[in-house]
Amino acid sequence: MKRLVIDPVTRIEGHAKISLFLDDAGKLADAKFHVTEFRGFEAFCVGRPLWEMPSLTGRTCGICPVSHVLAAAKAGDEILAVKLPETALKLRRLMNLGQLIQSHALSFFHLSSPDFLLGFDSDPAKRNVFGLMDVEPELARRGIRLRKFGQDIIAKLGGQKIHPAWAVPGGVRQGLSEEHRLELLEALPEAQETTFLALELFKTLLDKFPEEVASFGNFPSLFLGLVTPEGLWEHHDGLIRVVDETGALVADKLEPADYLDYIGEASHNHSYLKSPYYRPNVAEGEAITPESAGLYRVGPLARLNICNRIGTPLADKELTEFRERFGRVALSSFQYHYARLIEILACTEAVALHLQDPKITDTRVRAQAGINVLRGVGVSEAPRGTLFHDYHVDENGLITKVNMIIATGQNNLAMNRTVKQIAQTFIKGPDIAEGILNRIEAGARAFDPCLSCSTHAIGQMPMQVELFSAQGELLKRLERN
Amino acid sequence: MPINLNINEQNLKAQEGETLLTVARREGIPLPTLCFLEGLSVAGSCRLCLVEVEGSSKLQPACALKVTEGLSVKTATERLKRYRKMIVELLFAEGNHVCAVCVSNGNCELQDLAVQMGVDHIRFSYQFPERKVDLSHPLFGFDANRCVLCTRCVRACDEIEGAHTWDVAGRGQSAHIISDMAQPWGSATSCTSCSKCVAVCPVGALFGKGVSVAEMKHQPAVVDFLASARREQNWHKKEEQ
Amino acid sequence: MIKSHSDLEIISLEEKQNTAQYRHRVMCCNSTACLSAGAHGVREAFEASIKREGLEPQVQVVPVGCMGLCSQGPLVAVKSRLPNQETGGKTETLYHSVNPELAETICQEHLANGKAVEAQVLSPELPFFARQQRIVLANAGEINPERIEDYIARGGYQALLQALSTMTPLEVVESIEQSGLRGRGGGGYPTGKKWRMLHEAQAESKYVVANGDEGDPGAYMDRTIMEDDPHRIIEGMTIAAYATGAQQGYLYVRAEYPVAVRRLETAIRQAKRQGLLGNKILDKDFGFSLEVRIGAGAFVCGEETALLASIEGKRGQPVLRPPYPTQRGLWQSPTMINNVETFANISSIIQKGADWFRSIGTDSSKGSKVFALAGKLNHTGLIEVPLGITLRDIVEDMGGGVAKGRNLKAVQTGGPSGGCIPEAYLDTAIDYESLQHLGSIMGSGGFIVMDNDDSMVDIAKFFMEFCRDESCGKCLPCRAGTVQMYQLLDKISKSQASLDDLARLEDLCDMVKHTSLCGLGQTAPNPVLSTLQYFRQEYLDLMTDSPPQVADKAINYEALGEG
Amino acid sequence: MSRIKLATVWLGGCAGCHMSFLDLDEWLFELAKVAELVFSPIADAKVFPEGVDVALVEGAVANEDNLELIKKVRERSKWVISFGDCAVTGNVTALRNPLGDPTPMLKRIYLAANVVTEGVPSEKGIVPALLPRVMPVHEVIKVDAFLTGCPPSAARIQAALEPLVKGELPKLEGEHIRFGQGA
Repeated sequence: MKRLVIDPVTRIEGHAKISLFLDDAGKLADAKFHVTEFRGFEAFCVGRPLWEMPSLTGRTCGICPVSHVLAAAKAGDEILAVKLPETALKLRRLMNLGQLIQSHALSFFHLSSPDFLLGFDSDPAKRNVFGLMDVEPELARRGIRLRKFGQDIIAKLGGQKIHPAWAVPGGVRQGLSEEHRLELLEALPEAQETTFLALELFKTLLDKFPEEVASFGNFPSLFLGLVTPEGLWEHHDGLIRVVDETGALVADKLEPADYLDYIGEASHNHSYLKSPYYRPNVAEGEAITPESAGLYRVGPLARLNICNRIGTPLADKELTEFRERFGRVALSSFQYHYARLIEILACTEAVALHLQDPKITDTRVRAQAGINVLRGVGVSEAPRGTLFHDYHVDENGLITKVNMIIATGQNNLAMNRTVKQIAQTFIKGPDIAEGILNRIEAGARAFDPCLSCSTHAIGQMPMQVELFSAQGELLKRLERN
Repeated sequence: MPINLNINEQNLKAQEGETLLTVARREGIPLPTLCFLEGLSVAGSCRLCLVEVEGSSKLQPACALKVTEGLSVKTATERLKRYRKMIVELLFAEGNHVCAVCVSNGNCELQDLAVQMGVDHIRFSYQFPERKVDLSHPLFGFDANRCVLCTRCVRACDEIEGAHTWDVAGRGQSAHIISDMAQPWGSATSCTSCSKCVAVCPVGALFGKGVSVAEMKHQPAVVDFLASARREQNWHKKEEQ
Repeated sequence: MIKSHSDLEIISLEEKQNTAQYRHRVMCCNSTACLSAGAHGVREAFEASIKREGLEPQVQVVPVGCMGLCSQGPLVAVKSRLPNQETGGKTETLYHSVNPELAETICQEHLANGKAVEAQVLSPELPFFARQQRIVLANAGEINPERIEDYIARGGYQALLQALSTMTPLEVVESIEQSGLRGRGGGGYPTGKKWRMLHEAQAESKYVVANGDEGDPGAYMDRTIMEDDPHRIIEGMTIAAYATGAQQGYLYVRAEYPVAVRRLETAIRQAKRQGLLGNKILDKDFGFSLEVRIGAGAFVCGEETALLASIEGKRGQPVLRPPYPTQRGLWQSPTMINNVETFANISSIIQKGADWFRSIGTDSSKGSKVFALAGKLNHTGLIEVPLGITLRDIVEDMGGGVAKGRNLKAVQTGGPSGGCIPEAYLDTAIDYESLQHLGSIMGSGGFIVMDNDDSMVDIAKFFMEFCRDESCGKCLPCRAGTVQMYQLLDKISKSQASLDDLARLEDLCDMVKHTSLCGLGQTAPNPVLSTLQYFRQEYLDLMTDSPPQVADKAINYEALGEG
Repeated sequence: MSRIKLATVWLGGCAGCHMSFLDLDEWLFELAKVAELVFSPIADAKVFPEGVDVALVEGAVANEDNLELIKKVRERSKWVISFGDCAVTGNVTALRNPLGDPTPMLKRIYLAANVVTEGVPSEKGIVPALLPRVMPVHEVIKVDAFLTGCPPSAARIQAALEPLVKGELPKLEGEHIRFGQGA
């Protein structure tokens, strides 16, 4: 047995490695995805005041801090037992939309599009956003500006683009000014236009990558996420729904706060990233592997697969086309990219609705209260999937226990299975071209894994490839340049 | 009787009995301070306002130095700047000052001092002490991680409010602020919940309960107002007169 | 109640007669060093065998204070009424390393038959003894410190009587000024000047305070004086009170000195009973009361203002000066603080005169000083020497040279605030200025001799650790600076430091020295600075190009593998 | 005019500084004219190359991999810039330090009652062991300049990059050096 480690996995939001195990004939026997960072948030948050949690846990991740800020604030709302002022809730939703837009744009334009537009096999030295700026300056510029639109929503509400100290238990710290509302409205059409352009471009690319579509995590599984009580696409509130590969409801209207009843966590020796699984599908004491029936996927693809429809006209039109192409449930993780673009479109529509809402500039945005409940669970849809923050506090509001289940972690099993599937498809013998390794990484990239936050306990991921002997001895470390 | 003195080669007049700091502030001569607060007694413990006095080998704290006829001082020599910068760095190194997630981020005197001194990193090794947060008081919180031991809270509580809830326990690197006999603040029976300690804290150590990161704005001038109002028996705020 | 000279004389005579009944007076050292070497058992052995031999009517066994040569204890001195042939005509014989068996032998041969046990006798010619000039320790090892009569028999309280009956307060102050006595706590401030300030201060109440908070590691000069001759301090303080107009005094003693506390309290009780303290002292229109205050063992409480805070029941930490204690001290009243050794000089100066005192010492530093010899010497212990004696005289002559034939490297004086003086400067005559000039200080009298096996970096580290632990934490430079300096010294001593670290250490020394609030911080860098001045190469030899990081080694997971 | 070789490195941190770097938005086009990105989490080089002119290092040194990489970065770069508060002060990444040895924390997280577990992750050569104490970058290697902030704003990053691409070390001062903030 030989082992190949891709280290670091690049163009993903975190520190990771991928191991490929080859049998003596040089055929792929197994593949593993390792997350190599550990940060310890669940430990050092203990003893801190509840009110600092949004900003503190926001620092788990610089890519989607807003998701954590919002989940932490929601958990805080539960503990204060307050009802949010209507505008505060709307503003939080607006910020989350900004967050989805910027993060999805980053994933698509900055990180993944170099694979599609420059080619999986292109020069690795150029295969990045700077290379794209060189070859496709107009598209790159549009992508950058689309992300900026999302970041501007965040900054105009929270005062800064990254790590805004804005959402707090009980509401938000400041409202939206009329001036900022108008500025955002003005920028909206261009964002929508770019989204359409990207969607059209991606559809033309699909035919170019049949093998990738077929192998990038293309397997039946469960999908999990939030939907509205009516079953519509949701990104901030709502209830948990789980569907199977046919779209049939496995569970619906689950209370997010009861997540421990239906989500279990497994830890593996080879990764700091824990692997959540769907508990009802796993027997007591059963080992959790990427083949487990407990495997589920979250994130853009899952959100599109679980909802009845999105609820805004332009996005629903795209969703209809998406389902015409792939069926009621799209199984290939390659379509995460596609789903992401549809979600951006949905977000721009939702942003428009919020900005036109006469109540959006109301200044009553915070409810004050003391500690009323000793536990709170805050759940929100982060760009990469469903995010759980679970806090226990003492009577004074000091955190006594923290559990966080992070979007990317929930895709951990799926990512492991994906890299293995890609490797099985493309690796034909011991000579492995760089482009193949890149495809394997791209399989992880499709999930847009955000390891810095999924390793709240854990952290980041670039990729590395090492060759091991059958005895497990390291033969060589493959480095691609 | 006005007297003559010289600060940084500039001839000035002042009143007998004034401190150098008072004179310097009136004349717009910058002098960093941390433990000093108008309205409270002088502690002289932060050592940031030390100045060079002509004819003396010892540096003197401007907050306590009474001006005398012919006094000649320098307030911003290279040596003083070097010392002050080190003092600020040592303050950062001895506590757990994580500005990014502090309630006083952006409204913090320690942070301001770092900016003034040009501190862009700490050359000394961080101590990472294990310290606790006390949220037992219904209205306020105390995070010892951020305490710089300026003792403004101790003095405001003792001298202005008269409660003496706060004091210092332990010594050296273990010195720390305690309420009553090292009981949780919430069970300190001497505390009148007057909030003066919170008002005078230069950093994020004392804060209103329920404030989140970067929300805490202190009001240290309150003790000066109270002290002078009592002295002058005039309780109208100056701007309202 | 003692009211006059004749009252004192009567007590003195009675005491002398009492002693004269005996042929031999066996003086067993009862000080801490000898007690820890078994002195208690020695005394019991003497008492038992004297009883057995039936010598009780002829021999008196007395517990006495420190005789100095602590490295050879337990010490026992036998004083005989008449010089006798068998002991070579001597009236006094000093035995070293006495154990219960030897006590029995001494009893049988010397006490019963007048024949000294020569093998265990220390010669009084030994430079360790011969070169001493005992003023403050004059009674140590001679009297039973728990009996006021013993003190009076050796001229005690004569000076007080003399001052009260023949001198005005101002004359006393002037006499102290003329004597040239300087503060023995370490600072060397002219004592008379301080007395005059308090004398001149206008206030309803004034205080005198004796600082017995001896805190230097290894120092026990003050403890010895307090334990062995408590009345000498009380007499000195009472004279000071008379001279300055104070009505109340405090003896501030650290809690780690329970014997000193007990003896001082006993002595105060005795003095009160005899009318030597309280109202109408010696029947004069002068009153003075004295109390012992126990410090909780913080080094910083040796600092004047911190000591006063502690006496007031406050947290023992320094406050800004000015105002100085003589302007505003205890409870806002003028207060004068002298070290106990300083007070112990007073009665002799009054009795023998300022000129006598001035005749001892150097131009700038008069009188004698007690040093605690320690380290790599053949003879260690407590000595009192005239100022102006050279370091070499103390090391080579009195200390008997460096032990085990090794080479002397340096002498550390002044404790944690002092410095290391290399061999090359050994011929320096000791006074306040000359030691300061060499980068050290007199301090309270620590005197540690180091040989070539001693690491200067370790010495600096040891004292820095002490200062770090003893910093009160009030001012930032001392509180945080000592922590960082200690860590850097530790890194250097483990060969993990770079030249950058050394530069950082020197920067810190400079900053802490010049910015700290009180003497503790201001002098904390001294051991580092003086070792860097004379032994820089030793630091450089420990430098490394690529310092391993403190956290260079990852944690070991082996133990964590299994669920 | 030849372009400088620019690298960005990500150690123990949240990626916020890198995100802020991307918030340079269209100025990135200007940057691309004068700098070539030769190593970065957003590019595909797997090995830190030789001859780097400027390396921006985000994050604190928290584990064995970080330690190995930062030493390589120092050897192969002319200038190393601590990029953001985690690199400069340890910041949030170092919040675990006051808790002491991380072992109990690892056990609590990976051996928790409700976790199906293979033990604390520890596969040799794959999962880097944690260092007992998280360190700011300048405690491990020599650092040439410091860029504070959590994260430093795009404007602050630009203010540092402008001199760097001209071959000068930045001299940031005033509000540009405030810890914890990005202004």
